[in-house]
Amino acid sequence: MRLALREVLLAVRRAPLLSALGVITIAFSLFAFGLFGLVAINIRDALRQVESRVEIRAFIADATPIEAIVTAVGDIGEFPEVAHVDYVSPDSALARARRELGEFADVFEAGVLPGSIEIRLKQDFRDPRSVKMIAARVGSYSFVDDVRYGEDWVAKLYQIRTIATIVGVVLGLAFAIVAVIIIGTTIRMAVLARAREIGIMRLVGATDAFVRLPFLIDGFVKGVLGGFLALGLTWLASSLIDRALGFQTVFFSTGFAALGVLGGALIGLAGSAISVGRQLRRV
Amino acid sequence: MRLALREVLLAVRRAPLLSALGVITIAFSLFAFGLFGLVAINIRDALRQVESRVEIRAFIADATPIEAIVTAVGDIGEFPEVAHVDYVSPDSALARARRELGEFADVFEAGVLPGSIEIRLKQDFRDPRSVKMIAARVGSYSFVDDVRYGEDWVAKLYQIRTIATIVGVVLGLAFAIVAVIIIGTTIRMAVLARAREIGIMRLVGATDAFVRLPFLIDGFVKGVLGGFLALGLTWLASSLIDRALGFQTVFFSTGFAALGVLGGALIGLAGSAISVGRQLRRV
Amino acid sequence: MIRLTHVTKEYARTGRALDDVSLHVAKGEFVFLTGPSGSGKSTLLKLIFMEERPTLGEVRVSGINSATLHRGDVAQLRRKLGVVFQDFRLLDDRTAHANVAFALEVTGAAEPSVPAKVSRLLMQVGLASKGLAYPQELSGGEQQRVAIARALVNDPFVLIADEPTGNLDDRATRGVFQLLREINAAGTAVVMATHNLELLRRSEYRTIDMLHGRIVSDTADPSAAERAAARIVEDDETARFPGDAGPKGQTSAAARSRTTA
Amino acid sequence: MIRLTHVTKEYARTGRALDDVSLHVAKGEFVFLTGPSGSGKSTLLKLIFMEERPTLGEVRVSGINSATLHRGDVAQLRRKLGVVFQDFRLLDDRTAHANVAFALEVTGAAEPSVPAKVSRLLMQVGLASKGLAYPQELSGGEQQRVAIARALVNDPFVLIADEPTGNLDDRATRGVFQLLREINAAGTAVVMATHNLELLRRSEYRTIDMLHGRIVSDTADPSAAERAAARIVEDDETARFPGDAGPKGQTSAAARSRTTA
Ligand SMILES: Nc1ncnc2c1ncn2[C@@H]1O[C@H](COP(=O)(O)OP(=O)(O)OP(=O)(O)O)[C@@H](O)[C@H]1O
Ligand SMILES: Nc1ncnc2c1ncn2[C@@H]1O[C@H](COP(=O)(O)OP(=O)(O)OP(=O)(O)O)[C@@H](O)[C@H]1O
Ligand SMILES: [Mg+2]
Ligand SMILES: [Mg+2]
Repeated sequence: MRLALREVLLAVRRAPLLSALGVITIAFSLFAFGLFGLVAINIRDALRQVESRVEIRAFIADATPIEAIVTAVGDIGEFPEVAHVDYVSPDSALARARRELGEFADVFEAGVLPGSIEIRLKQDFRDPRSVKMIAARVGSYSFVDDVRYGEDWVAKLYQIRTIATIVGVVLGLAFAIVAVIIIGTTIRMAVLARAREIGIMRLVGATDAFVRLPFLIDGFVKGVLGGFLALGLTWLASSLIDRALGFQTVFFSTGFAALGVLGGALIGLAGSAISVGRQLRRV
Repeated sequence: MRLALREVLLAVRRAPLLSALGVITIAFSLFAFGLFGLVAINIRDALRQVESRVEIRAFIADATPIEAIVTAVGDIGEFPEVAHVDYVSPDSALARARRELGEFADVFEAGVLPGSIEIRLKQDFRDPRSVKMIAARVGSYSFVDDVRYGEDWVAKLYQIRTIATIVGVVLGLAFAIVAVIIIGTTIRMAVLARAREIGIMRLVGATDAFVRLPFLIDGFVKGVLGGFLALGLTWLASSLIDRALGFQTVFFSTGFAALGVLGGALIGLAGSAISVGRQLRRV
Repeated sequence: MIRLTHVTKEYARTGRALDDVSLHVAKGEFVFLTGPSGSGKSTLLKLIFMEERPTLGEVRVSGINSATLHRGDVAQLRRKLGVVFQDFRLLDDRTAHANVAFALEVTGAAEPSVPAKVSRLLMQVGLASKGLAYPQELSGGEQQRVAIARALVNDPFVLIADEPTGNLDDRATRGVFQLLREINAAGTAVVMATHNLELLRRSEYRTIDMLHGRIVSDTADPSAAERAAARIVEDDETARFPGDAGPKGQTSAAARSRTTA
Repeated sequence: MIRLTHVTKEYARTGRALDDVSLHVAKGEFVFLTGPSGSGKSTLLKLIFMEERPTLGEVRVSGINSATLHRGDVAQLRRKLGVVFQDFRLLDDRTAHANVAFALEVTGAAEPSVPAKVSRLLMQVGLASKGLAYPQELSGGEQQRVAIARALVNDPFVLIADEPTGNLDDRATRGVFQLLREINAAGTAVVMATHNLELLRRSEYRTIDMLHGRIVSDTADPSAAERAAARIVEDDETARFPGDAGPKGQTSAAARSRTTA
């Protein structure tokens, strides 16, 4: 082991530039990966926020007594699927419409809006089927004029999330493959460049394991260094983007970041293991 | 020259895997570049479409005679900055509001909307300053109640475009640098791996140019091949995304694609030129 | 110890390098291998340390058989052999000292003992002052002596030396030869390919003379010469092996030198 | 033609390889360079084909001066020189034929004439049948002969040969030496470093003997020996050059061999 570590040091001293470039290449690959991962988790996060606003709105007939409404709100709050119920009076509905619609505020100069009950659903019940079922149940109250729950909107939301997930996974995998190819190539070139040396080591009695170990350690160390560098770069990019966009994006959790570095190390190790194994049989 | 071409063939035959991997690396770099370029031009395109909807709306007092309005529309149409003028009657305004606001359509059950003149501006006059000026001019008609042109909206649009451009350029440059590093490294490793050979060539009287030429041709050819491969990959990715999103995204024009391939060739050439030059002085 | 039985080695592009060679080297023996350039000396040695495998026949070295060889066996075998390669094969990125030490380290030798042993060997080959130089910084003869030191450092039971004095002056040659005799006296078998006829003439060791991939004379087995001569005349017409070393059937240089001496 | 004036070559890690060497080789001369391993023969030759530059002094070869040398000059000079390197230095990824052809092609020789000339030279060194083999597929001596053919292919005006027969048997050595004599007779100067004392004894060519980076005898300039001997005795105490080649002040092997012959 001590011998193997010395071999790694020798490898670095022998070609410091090449080693540094190897680490940078790994870092850039993981950085690209991280950037896309960040975009993906931010899209997911944004979607979750939008999604949490999925609501069912029951418009209430004009002359309904307030007690009936309060009772209904209490009942609906007990539904296991419901996260939150709210009564919106006609006045506050108008105020909110003005606020939310911004540019179109002038439209409501003289408008009158009906009161409504707004229902938010729990995370697990936001799929189109559940929403439809609950809407039907709410619609059965006699004083409810109309139930709206944006059938299209819910469906579209899910479609976007699916697409985002697919695109994220596909791009992520593509970049992972690129990273493996680059790491593998780096090590393969190192092995090729040292083919003569390896041949000599064999001729004086070095076992395959002895010859392989320094390359594996090399790949591992480079993977770890590359992982940390990529983490730094990603963090930098993310905070630059935050500053540019003016709001706080989500960053990886510590555990996930550690997983990323470990993943880098494993990629480095795997890349070198495959490469070295294949090359050694030839040299 | 014939000799140099033979040297390139020798280089490829000597290390076919390494050469292929070099091309693939270049292709992947340019592919990443192309993908971001595609996202960038699609964002630009989408922005342009949204931008072309920048309009000034002049609300017309209730009792204005239709002739005055027609005259005004004619006048405004003559303004050099104006691309298109439209009169929207109160009835069609209500119809459109219902259509456009979708979910909030219930709001307008009993609404009354004023008539308006809608003005679209030419490409070059959509910046906040010009919009403001023209809005003021339109507002000077006596029968115009109010002029709205979404000051915030125009400003925000430009801000988004600026950010998109900056992000695009920064990411593009980052990837170009990665590409140059990878190409340079590939060639540098090839030179290092052939240091002994190059030394021998020198010792039997080969000039620097003679030694350098094959590497340059090598870099150039790899760049071109990588460029074409990247173009194919980008096109594939773009049509896959089209199919997934269900609409037609914009692709590079032929001229731009050719420029991309040429750019790849130049990157390859530059990468090898720098690398070879630096290494030759050492070998 | 070392036994080759009807070994033929055929290369795809250059043809037959060894042609039905049988040979036995006993424990502690000293054997010279001579013959013109291209006659198969190096190929024979490569078969002994298992860098090449025979096309036909069988090579046995200290219980390891070329026919039933595992990858791991080779490393084990080589740790017990010492090899001086014709082209030295030093590790370019290590000093002379580190090159010699490396051969000891792969055997798992106790680290504290390594430097002293390496230094002693470098001194014996006359390179005490060059331990910290890299191979490129050494003259041809100095590199050759590093290779010799490396071959001896792990106390091999067989020493294989391919032209170990080609780049040495007379005095250094005699020094190296003396070293080989000493380790042979201590029980190590030595197989040495050489073009140095003076060494052959001066010593009384067993000498094997090769030509066109065949053993044409063996001082330990005088009948080999006649057998070989008969065979060569017999297939002179059909032999495809290039005649670089002169007209077929001619007695080789070493054989002649012994005749005239 | 070739003139070294007070040339000293100092390496950072190994010290002084050449120490105040002055030498003149005339057009068409044949010069042997001898001396023990590490005495500076290869270094002197490297200075002549400008692989190394002197630390002090000046090397002039056919009008090109080491002190005022441009990068482009070196390539031009080397096209007119032929060099046989001690370690061969063949291109591993080319056949023997292509290796020889390469040296001709870099000079911009008319392509149609190349193959015939290359084949003729390979025949002259006895490798007619090995033209299509790669260096790794050749024996040590065969590689050495490819290197010799390459050095001769562009009709050099000076041939520099560093131990060109170290891996050759007696017969091949005589063949190569005969070849060198012939091209020398045709007007090419030859500078050849060798340990082969038999060659020296048999021929009457000028012989320069080196020790510790100095010329200790020169048959064309008998006074050099006394001067050198005086100098060596004089700074025996302060000399830092390692004494691998034996005790200081000792006459070298080649000088002795001539004395006893
Ligand atoms: N790896 C190889 N591939 C193909 N042919 C080879 C290989 N090694 C040797 N040969 C051929 O086999 C023949 C014998 O080569 P070998 O190296 O055994 O000769 P040798 O007796 O050692 O000669 P020398 O005295 O010149 O070193 C040569 O003709 C050579 O061309
Ligand atoms: N590139 C180099 N860097 C440092 N030292 C060197 C270099 N080349 C040679 N030397 C040193 O210079 C001295 C003379 O070396 P040189 O190769 O000239 O000897 P030589 O006479 O050719 O010996 P041999 O007969 O063994 O080939 C040696 O001691 C060697 O260690
Ligand atoms: Mg040999
Ligand atoms: Mg030398």
